[in-house]
Amino acid sequence: TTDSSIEDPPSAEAEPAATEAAPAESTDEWFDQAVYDTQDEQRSATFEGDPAQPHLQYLAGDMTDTAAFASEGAKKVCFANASISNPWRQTGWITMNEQLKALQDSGVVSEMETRDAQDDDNTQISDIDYFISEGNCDAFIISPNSTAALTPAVERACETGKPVVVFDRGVETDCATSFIHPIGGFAWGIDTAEFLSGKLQEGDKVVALRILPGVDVLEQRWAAAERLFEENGIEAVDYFTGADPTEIKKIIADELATGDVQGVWMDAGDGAVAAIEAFEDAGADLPVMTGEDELSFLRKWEETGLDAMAPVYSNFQWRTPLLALEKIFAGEEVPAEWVLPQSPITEEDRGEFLEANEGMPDGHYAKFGGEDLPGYPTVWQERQIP
Amino acid sequence: MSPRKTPALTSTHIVYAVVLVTIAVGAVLVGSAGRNFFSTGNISDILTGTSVLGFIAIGQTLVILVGSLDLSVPYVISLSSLVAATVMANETGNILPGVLAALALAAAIGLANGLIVSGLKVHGFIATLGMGLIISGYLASNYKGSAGQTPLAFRLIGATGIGPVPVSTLIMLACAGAVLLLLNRSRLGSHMFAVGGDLTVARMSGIKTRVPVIAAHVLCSVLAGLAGLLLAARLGVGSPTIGSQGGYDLLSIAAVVLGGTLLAGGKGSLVGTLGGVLIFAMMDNIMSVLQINPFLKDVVRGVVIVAAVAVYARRRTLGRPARFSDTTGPAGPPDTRPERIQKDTGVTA
Amino acid sequence: MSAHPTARAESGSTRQPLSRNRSSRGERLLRFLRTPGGAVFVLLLALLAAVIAANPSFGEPGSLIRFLGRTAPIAIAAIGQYFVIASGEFDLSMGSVVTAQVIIAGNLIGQDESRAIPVLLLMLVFGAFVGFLNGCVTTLLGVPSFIVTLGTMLALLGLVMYWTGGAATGNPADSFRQIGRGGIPDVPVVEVIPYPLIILVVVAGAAFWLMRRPFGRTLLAAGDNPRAAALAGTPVWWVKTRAFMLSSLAATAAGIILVGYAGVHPSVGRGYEFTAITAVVLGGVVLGGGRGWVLSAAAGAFSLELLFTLLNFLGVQSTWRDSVQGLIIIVAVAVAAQTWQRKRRGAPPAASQVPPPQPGTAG
Amino acid sequence: MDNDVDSPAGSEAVLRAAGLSKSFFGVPVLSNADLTLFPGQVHGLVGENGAGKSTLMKLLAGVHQRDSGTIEIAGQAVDFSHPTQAHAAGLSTVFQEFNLLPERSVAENIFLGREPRRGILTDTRTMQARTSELLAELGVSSIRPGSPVSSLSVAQQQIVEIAKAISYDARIISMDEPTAALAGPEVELLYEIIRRLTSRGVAVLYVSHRLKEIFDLCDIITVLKDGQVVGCHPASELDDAALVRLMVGRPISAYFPDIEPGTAVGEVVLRAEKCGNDQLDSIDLSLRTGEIVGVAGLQGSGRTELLEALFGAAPFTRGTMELSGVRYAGRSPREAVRRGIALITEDRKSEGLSLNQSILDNALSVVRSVFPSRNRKARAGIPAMFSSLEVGARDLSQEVQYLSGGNQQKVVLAKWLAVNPRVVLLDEPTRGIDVGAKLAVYQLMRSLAANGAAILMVSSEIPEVLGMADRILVLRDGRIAGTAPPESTEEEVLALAAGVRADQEASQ
Ligand SMILES: Nc1ncnc2c1ncn2[C@@H]1O[C@H](COP(=O)(O)OP(=O)(O)OP(=O)(O)O)[C@@H](O)[C@H]1O
Ligand SMILES: Nc1ncnc2c1ncn2[C@@H]1O[C@H](COP(=O)(O)OP(=O)(O)OP(=O)(O)O)[C@@H](O)[C@H]1O
Ligand SMILES: [Mg+2]
Ligand SMILES: [Mg+2]
Repeated sequence: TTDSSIEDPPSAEAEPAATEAAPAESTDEWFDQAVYDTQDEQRSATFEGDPAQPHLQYLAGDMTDTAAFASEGAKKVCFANASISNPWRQTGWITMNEQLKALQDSGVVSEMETRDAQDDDNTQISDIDYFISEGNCDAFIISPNSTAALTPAVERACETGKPVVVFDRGVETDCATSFIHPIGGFAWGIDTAEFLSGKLQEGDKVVALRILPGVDVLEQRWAAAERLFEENGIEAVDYFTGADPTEIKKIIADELATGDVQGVWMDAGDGAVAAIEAFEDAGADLPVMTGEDELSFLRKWEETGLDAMAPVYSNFQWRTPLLALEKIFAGEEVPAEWVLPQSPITEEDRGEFLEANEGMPDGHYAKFGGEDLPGYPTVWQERQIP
Repeated sequence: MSPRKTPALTSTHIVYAVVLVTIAVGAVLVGSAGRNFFSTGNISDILTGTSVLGFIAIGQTLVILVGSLDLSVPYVISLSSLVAATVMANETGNILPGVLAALALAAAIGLANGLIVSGLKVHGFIATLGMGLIISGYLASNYKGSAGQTPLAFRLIGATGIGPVPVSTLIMLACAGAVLLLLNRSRLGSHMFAVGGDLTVARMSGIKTRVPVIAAHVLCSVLAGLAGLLLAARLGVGSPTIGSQGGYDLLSIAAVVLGGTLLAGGKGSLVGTLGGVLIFAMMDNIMSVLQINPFLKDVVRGVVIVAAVAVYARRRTLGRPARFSDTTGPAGPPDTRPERIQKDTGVTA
Repeated sequence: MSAHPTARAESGSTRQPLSRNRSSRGERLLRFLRTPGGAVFVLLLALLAAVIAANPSFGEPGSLIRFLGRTAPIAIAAIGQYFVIASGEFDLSMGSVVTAQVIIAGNLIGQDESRAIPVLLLMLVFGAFVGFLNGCVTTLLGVPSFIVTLGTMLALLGLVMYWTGGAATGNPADSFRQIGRGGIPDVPVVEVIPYPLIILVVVAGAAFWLMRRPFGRTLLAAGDNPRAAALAGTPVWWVKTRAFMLSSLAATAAGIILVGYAGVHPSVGRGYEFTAITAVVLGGVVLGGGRGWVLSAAAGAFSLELLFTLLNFLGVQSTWRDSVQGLIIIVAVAVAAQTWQRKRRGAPPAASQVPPPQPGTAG
Repeated sequence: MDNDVDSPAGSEAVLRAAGLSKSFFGVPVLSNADLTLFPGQVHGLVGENGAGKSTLMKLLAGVHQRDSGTIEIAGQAVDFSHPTQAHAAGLSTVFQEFNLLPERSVAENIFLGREPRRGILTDTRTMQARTSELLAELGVSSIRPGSPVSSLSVAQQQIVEIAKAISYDARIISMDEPTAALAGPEVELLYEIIRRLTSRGVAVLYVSHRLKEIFDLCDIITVLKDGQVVGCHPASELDDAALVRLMVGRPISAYFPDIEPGTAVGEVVLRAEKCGNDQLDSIDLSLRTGEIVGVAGLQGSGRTELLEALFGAAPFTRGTMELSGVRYAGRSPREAVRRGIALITEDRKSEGLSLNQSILDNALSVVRSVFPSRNRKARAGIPAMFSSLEVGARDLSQEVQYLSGGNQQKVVLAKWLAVNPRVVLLDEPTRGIDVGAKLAVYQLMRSLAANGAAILMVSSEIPEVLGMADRILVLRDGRIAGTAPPESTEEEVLALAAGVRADQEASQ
């Protein structure tokens, strides 16, 4: 037997990706002016929907007609998850499960079967194939482990004719009923780099702490930021840290041993505290800094009175896929590309978020958006992972 | 001749006994989750799981037999997938060049590993750890994310099956067959056992001791290259992290040891290795069906690896057949005595 | 002992009887520096010189002492790993033990300073227990330690992640973190003496002492030939198990320092086992057991860290650092291996073992 | 050199080595040695431990490269850098250490490196057939070509080694202590094989510490001493005493030293009653202070097992033991050592020594692991002990792997002397060591006995047992077949061991 879907010629969308992804020496490889411009605009765009429910907000655009999916009864959802291997995903996963409970109570979803690929593309492809052949799924939710590699598998899921919702990272096909994601990496890069450039002088030095190379979401953040630093005459050196605070601390210590550092930029908030502590330990002036909405950072920020901002890769997006399926099975149209708001936490609203998240562990994300869900706050406080 | 030839229970037998137990347990557990362990989709899921790890474990068996290790496989896999996908660039006509380029590069890496291990006398652990780091740096510097594209005809390999059996598994089994023949019926194979068993003896017997070591490393890398090709077929693109994502280095070593091969080299069985791979694949399948918490999956893996190896690791302390037993009277003088007694090094309490 | 009987071989043997107890001190030092275990100190000095050349401010006492402080955890881990490697085994669970301890500290101590001491004790007990488990399964069940500790590595990390849901509640109380972060202030010349450095010196001293004790010598003998050691009355299982316990305790010490130095995060400690093994091997300790000097392992750790620092200072593109590290490890170990070889083969490296040209029967 | 051997009538020397020298680490091990081998002759090579016999053989075989000198084979100068080149030139060697892979079959071992092939695959059938032929030619039928070497007895393994050497169709075969692991009947078999070889015109170079064999077999004898040839004579011109004088450079008055004055056989130290395990049965024995008890038996009769059982290394599962009247369980070597028992193992390299450790560390290994509190005191006594044992080594920090066999054995003895044992179990204590070292071991046993230790000694050399023991236990198939007094003849002991006079137990 041959999987029918694979016989189709690769979809047209895949073509540009192939050429675009060819190995290139330029550091600008991840930079895409058009996407950059779009995201730049989206930062200040107005979102449809209730700002009190940011996880349901979206930008006006193409909508998918879902009348064909409208049907009665509780549905079985199959979720192919990339992993829960970092605090951001863990927080989201907890939120998603609480959302699931809510929808089970309201009779929308009967059950959600989840396969966790433990960060492996190959496993996730198998997971999706397993769902297709054995899962009796009424709908698919896919959080792809990587963009290009999961494209064929997502296409196979689409071919079952069941609704497919993709979130977080995208894939190179628009066959999904809805693709849910916050504005994106370029917006993150612009927010952060503009903040730092505004606070720093020309010629100042920024240390960029990046987790690992080759992940598109992260690379786009840096691609935008690097470009802006260059434009503003800020000297930026970047390092890969593997999100290991020990590594971060050593890097900063070595940097401080070589000269002054005025700013710290991070492509994700893991280990932000270690970076700040490295300055404290060296007795150096605290830098201007961008981290993420992880509570550890917000707390340290408040404590030290640092000049900082916390960009956000909206964690509440983990609620949206299930809610999207609720709409889909109700026959309501959903955005084909569901762009969620992504607004950084600034000095002004930091206190507010710290207050709202009191008692949460350090690895929790301030904009997790689950305050109205049943298990709040215990489930997140105790970090109960199903 | 021998009056009571005890049918020797080899470690391979035990591995397959464990396989059977796993199947039984799997059938029950999967059944209790309302699924069928023996359905086409499930079998295909398991077998797909065996193919990538299978390729690597076959190669790893060779390397371990000659007394080395290969920790660079994940990076060879990634590199091979990238080279194949970029050379193919979605052109059917480029499939062959892509495959050859990937395998040639893998072979070259294996050659380098082999030369470092056998020529410079660097322990395989360190040599391949270092080589893995070198390649990983190259990958990180030159490939930002996935690259290239494999053409449809090539992707069919990753998606086609005969009944529940994926083509990739068949290719893996064919490779296993070839390697089995190599090990048991060729000079090179005997020499691999010899070099892993006792380097001095091998040298004294006129074996060019570097050749089997280098050959094992080259074959291991080429098999890792094949795994990379298979992944490129399944993914449709090359990926710089696909090898390390799977954690194939340690997992393949575990599968080899689980299959009864001596980590120190010189003794082992490829058939056993395949059993080890199958056990891992079934375990993953069962745990996924049961939706076990991913963190606990690792706990189960860890415990199973140790427990399974413990089962027959204890067996090796068996001595020769008893002349006298505690219950029965004197027996006739035995005329066979397998194995020089290898007592526990630990002293029993 | 005094009454032990001796053979009285008749009269003037022409063989020179062994009278000398030891060679002279200088002779021994020279011989030592030519072994891999000695050469690592030469490598260490060379790297230090290179780093200072690349960045003279690194050579200031204040910077140097901070460097020593921050390298302490990996050096301690290397010392722990040394015991296991010298006994002929591997400990791959080290990284997971570090992570587990870091998270235990974060979750159990929290902001409550009064819990620091009890939790510290608990961590030590837990570390010893993990080592005990590794050791017992390895020695009593006969499972290769590579596999045992691989299993522990997976299982331990999985359990801790499961328990904490992946992230600790938060950093432990500051007073506890001082162990890894603080130091004795206002010291002349060097400004501070970091506590981690003090811990390292104590650990290294203890390890050095231990290796000269009967335990240490027995450990090496058991690593070399466990069967002979067992027949000499050595409780091999217990000797090796203690090595595993020392390793896990060293990982615990490293964890305690790291939770202070870096704070709680599930990636603290990741890859520590490989770094530690690399450091030990760089220190000239032979994988497979029975050879090597414990302080060389620590020197190996410092060399490795200096190398990373050098790469930072030289501005090597960060993606290439892995490659350089890999290359250096291979080269260093190759050079060491050649030295052992030459030593074993005797005298000058003239007679290399050439593969046989045209053996008659092999075709 | 007094190389006064004439070539046998009409034959040319097949191997002629002149002025061979070799040093390790600047220490000369062999200097200016000459050796000439003639077809059809057995050439004995004797000398004390460390005299350089093995080194000389390895130079000829191309394992080590000589520092100077020339080697000619059949008139042609040769320069081997590898044993295979020697094989090709018709010289094969049975080395002192086993050169077999335990996990591989007999046939695979014999044809290792030159497996017959059909196409690209190994021709297993031919290989096995040729192995069978080879073994049949040697008159051995008990070894199957397909069985793994690890399943063979030590003696059988030695035969496989010899078969392998012969399989090269060599014109010259050198054998380094081939009988070290062999007992009576197997030695006979080897004699047979060697005679068959020489009758075909093969030249044999033969190393052994058993002088009887040298005189039984050899035509010419070369004596090495401290790396130099001190004599090369036709065997007919020499006798035991003359040979020993040449080797040792001093006369040996009595081969087996007399019992030391003041030695008194006292009360029972170790008693075993109705003991047994899966290899032994109905073991009743008692050892008294000051007594030397010999254990004789055929290969595989369970002598090693007996010592290991008494020592707790392979414990008894039945019966009771007492040590000085107190119950002794014998569950582990550690318990045995604690209670004052020592075991000098049969195989010093794999069971007696940590080869990478120094002499000092090996010598102190028992003290350190069992009596750590006595470490300091024991350490202080070591230099004196080593000089009285006459260990030839650079210094105490030298690794034992670089010592010759006899010196290694002395290190093994030293590590037990350091704890002053009450019961000393010795398994083949003189295997593969030279006369001088043997004498040292014998004297050591005597003085141990004089100091009140009880000694149980296993040996395959019956004269040695007869010469040393106060009484002799003879083992057969895991049971004590009887006790022989020291006045017994070799034949009487052998008969008991082989069960000739006893009714044959039928084997099913
Ligand atoms: N590879 C080596 N490296 C260093 N020294 C060696 C080596 N091989 C042998 N020697 C030394 O050379 C000397 C001669 O050793 P050799 O093995 O030739 O003696 P032998 O006459 O065979 O003794 P034995 O009867 O004990 O076997 C010994 O002192 C030994 O320590
Ligand atoms: N019946 C047998 N057949 C084959 N091998 C045997 C037999 N009995 C013993 N062996 C082997 O011979 C060696 C010595 O065996 P064991 O300890 O029983 O005999 P032993 O009387 O001590 O002989 P020795 O000490 O002379 O080798 C061991 O390797 C053992 O496996
Ligand atoms: Mg010798
Ligand atoms: Mg014996």
